[in-house]
Amino acid sequence: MFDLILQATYSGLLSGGSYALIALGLALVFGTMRVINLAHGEFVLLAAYIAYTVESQMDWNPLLALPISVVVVCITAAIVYLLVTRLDKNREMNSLILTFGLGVILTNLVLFIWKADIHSTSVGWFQEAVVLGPLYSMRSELLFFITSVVMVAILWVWLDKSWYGRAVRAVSSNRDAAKLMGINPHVTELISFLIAGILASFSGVALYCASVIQPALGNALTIKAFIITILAGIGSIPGVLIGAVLLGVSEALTITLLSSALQELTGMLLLLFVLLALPNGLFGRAGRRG
Amino acid sequence: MLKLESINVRFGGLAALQDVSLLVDSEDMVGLVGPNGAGKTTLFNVISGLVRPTGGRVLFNNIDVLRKPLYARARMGIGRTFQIPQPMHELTVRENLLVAQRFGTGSVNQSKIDEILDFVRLSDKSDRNAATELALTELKALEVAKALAIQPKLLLLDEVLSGLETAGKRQFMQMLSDLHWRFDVGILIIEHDIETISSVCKRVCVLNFGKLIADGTADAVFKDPEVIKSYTGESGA
Amino acid sequence: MEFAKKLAQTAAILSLAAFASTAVADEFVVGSNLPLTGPQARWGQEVAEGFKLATEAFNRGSAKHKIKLIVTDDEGNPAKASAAAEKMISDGAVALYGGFPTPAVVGAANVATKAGLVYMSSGYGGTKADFKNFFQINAISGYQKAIAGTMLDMGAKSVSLIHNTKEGSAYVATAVAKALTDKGVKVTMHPYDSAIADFKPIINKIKLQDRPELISMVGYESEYIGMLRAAKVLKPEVKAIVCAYGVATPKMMADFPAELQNVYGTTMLSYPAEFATKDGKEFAEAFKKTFNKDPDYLAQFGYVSGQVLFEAIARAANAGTIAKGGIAAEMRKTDRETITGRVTFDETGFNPHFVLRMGQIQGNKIPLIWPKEAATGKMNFPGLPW
Amino acid sequence: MKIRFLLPVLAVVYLAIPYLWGGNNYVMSLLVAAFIIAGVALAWALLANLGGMVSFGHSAFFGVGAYLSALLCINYRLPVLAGILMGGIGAAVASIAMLPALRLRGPYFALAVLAYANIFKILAMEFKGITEGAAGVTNIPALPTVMGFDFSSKLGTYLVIVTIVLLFTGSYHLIRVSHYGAALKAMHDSEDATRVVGVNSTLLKAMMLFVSAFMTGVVGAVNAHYINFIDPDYAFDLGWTLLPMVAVVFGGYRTLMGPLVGAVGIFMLDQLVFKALIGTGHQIMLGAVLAVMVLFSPDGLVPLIGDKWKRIRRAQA
Repeated sequence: MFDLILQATYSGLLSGGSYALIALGLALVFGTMRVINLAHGEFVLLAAYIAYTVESQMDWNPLLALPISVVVVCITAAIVYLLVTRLDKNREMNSLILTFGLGVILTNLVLFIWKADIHSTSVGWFQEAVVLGPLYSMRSELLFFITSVVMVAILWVWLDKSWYGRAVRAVSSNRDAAKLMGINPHVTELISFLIAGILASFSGVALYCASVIQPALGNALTIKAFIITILAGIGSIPGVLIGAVLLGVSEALTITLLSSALQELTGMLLLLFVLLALPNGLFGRAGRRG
Repeated sequence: MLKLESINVRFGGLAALQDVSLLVDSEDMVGLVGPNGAGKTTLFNVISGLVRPTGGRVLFNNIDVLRKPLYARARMGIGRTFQIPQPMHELTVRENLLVAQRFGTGSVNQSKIDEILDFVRLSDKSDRNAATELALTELKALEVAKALAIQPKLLLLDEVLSGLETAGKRQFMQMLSDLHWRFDVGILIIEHDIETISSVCKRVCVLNFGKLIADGTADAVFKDPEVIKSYTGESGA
Repeated sequence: MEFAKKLAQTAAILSLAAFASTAVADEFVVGSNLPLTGPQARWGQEVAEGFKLATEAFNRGSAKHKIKLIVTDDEGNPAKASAAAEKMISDGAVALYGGFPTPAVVGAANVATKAGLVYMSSGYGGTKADFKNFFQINAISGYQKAIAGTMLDMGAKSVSLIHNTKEGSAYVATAVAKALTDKGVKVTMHPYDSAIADFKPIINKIKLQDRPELISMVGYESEYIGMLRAAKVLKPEVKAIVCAYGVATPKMMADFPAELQNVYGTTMLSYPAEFATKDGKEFAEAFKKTFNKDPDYLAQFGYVSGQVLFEAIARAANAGTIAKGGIAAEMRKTDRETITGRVTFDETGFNPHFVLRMGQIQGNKIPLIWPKEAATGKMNFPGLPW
Repeated sequence: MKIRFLLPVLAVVYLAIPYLWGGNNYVMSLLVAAFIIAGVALAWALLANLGGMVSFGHSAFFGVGAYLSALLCINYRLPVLAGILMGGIGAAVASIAMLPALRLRGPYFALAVLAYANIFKILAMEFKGITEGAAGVTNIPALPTVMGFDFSSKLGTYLVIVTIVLLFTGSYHLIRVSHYGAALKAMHDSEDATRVVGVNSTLLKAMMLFVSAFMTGVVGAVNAHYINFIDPDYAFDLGWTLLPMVAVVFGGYRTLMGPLVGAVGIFMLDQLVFKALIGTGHQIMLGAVLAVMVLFSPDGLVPLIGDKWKRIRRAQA
């Protein structure tokens, strides 16, 4: 039993890491603009399909797809940003509807271009086992996890120390005051969208290397990222990692201790608990959501 | 009618109100003065239910209302206005009063509404959109009218005169002095301007840094050295 | 007198009906509602290809009767399937054929039943259908027979069964579990929701707690890959991995050669297709020529369903009974060998002879290894992907 | 709803459409499907417009209504119409579980309700003893034949669902013009101001949630008796939330007729035009419609047409 719990915790930790990388971009945009980008999962999916194309068409290692997917996804992110800023009325709600619609368009574009078949990398190296004592994982999962932790750290330090980071935080806490301080909120918001695009590219390529992709996946990714953002609370970058790991571990433990059919239920109950009992998420800045 | 017993409110480390006790009777018209940030509006928020105090009791007609939500206190007869007028959006002036009357008293009485509209001189504006089509004086009048529509026993008026030019102010002051007897309501009024307050209220309370430093007739209060100090201190700052 | 009058009237009506049926005898409309878009699109398109091929084959082979095929996309949605069925019936369809998933089949079959038409399907996931003229050449029981049969022949005493909680998979898994338990095999079930991301906790539970001889998987393509990769990392000490539909296909084998080595999966065909019968060879060639790819088992279902249905229509047309429910009667009389095996229909409309075969991915081939009489290769047992 | 609008609508819906297409089962079945979505769209818009809450979880009410009515009619031989009513009541009761979420706003509320919908679906899957689990409920009794008229026919079902949707529209209208409607309208942008005059905003919001859940449950139940089959995936499909949302955005959620016009319009466009144009992936057009509407006419199509109409009238006068 102990072995089981140990492995489940480890697996949960690793999948939590992958959730975190997927959620990070969504959380950043939400923190900056209070806009939930429901097309974020499609950004990730797009990067994953670019990795597939690079591998299958050019016979390159899928990791080499990163520069291309960064360019493509960032352009897409910039377009989404420009459309979102066109909304003048009731932006919080209308941006949900707009980005949902854009997500539907992207999903169907992926379906047009790449068809409905499932894909995953054929580079066997990624699927080789890494055994650490009693703990088992795939190389790709560890890679995914480490990338995620590094990204969280970089973003955290960057937001904390850099001038842009300060501007982002200023805009997110008080847009008008930031303007008075000479910050152009449009630039900082665009930058956070572009960073979300870069993060989505990393997670997309990692996703392609670690698991199986299909066009319908985008939606599921967005919802997962959305849940983690809420668990973390607005504006908490390390909270994203911790919230994601919490979700991953509790899912894995549910499978081990209860039934595998109940994993989804655990995630949803966790979300409801945080929403209803912890008004600022696990680590969020104070700020009323109710 | 209203009895505050050692009210304390803290926002984080800041003590917004300290041990404030106060009695207001149904025949009273009490002025509440004090420099900016003294805690006047916070006190109103405590009475009407927008802020829950960290300590103390609020009794209204001998009932402890601290656990009662905003709307329930309104139904008991505590009406209030906001310093920055908050009309109910998307409704006309008349609808604003209708909603207040219907939910504040439980029934609708059109002639009463006409009477209030007439009193605050909004009769000819009754079909205007309250949020977008009124001037500031009219918005302030609507604030008072809304509060009257719930048939209050106690009326909390938060700087209804501020921001008005002289003519509007004079007209409003006339209205305020009539309010008391026309609607048979106890009044607690926040006002910045000492002259105004002493011309309308016989009794004045002074708040400074969250503490009630004086409570008495207007003449006596404004001769109190501590009060004078608090005001000059403010102007010197 | 009265009797003679009645007789004359009946004769007149009969001759009219016969005239009517000969007048349209050259062409019969058959409608097909399938999910050509939406989440079930891949299955719908495969089946549609097989059905189309059967139409062409029939029209080539029959001088007297022709089939005109209308295919409508129902997106797998019952309300749209119902509308599609109405549309095709109003366009003169004499019988309908359709789709996935079960709710969409029910939506269209209800309409057909009300109109008194035959409804044929390849995707009804239940064990018994409650429509009067419902027919299906494949049945859940076929999967159960192949999966449970293979595992029993392997002599397994304990099995861990991982399955998706969705309707079709849950049905198959429950049936397999029952068949195995009846023979004294210890079965542990591990249902999972489609939202699952990592199968390692499940596989590890199997490895450390169940310690079975065999693992069986019933789910969808991407999930099989996830399960197999997790198993490859944890390496539970089992002898074989036996899967249901969607694994033993040429496409999956080409895309995931490393993951699927030695894995078993239900199928109808070996790969490269080795058809023993003339029928089968014709089908495989024609399919390759028309669609430029190898047929999979869903295409076969579509093809055989078409064959059986069109022949019944032709027989009913010859007998002049199309307007009087003759197609259903002829369908019930069906008894023929097809490329999916013998087809007859029992009173519930399912084919009691339907059995899937079990294939095993060996190198770049998928020989059939179960049942013995259909086997085209030797079983690698014990055999695992790692 | 003013009489001069009501009469033509009634005439079209009850006379013109049955007269023109009553015998055409294809058109009727498309209309039934469209009005089912319209019913949910109306309930969704009521919650969004009056309650100020955007829900991602209406599939929960749809599914509960469908399951409750189906199971009551099968296991307890309840008449279908009573079952449908119970389906609505059941959905309203189920919405009690969501009351804690009323404290949340905007995306937080939307996500919380989505979580509830997922939980309901998993429960339907797991409580096999009651719901038959993944296998689904078969043989759900059809709408009855009353005085010789078969309401399970396409025309019959059309009349039933249209009547229900119009009754709901009427109730929505009555709520909207009542004092409750005024208070709810005021709450959106000035909640404190509304509460200090005695409005119990939480209670009002809860009532709107009940009403919306009831309506959605009734429509879900009608659909179950129309299709005669439900399983958790179908009855709790997220599509039962998303498609009505698209319809509402398309038609406009501030107006009474917006959800109806939007649902019927978008469904027919999708089925008859988009599908014919692109086939695979025609949902892309739905996404595009959503994006374009939100960007260029966030209040939807009905107000847009209304404005145009007024301008033309003014120009003529």
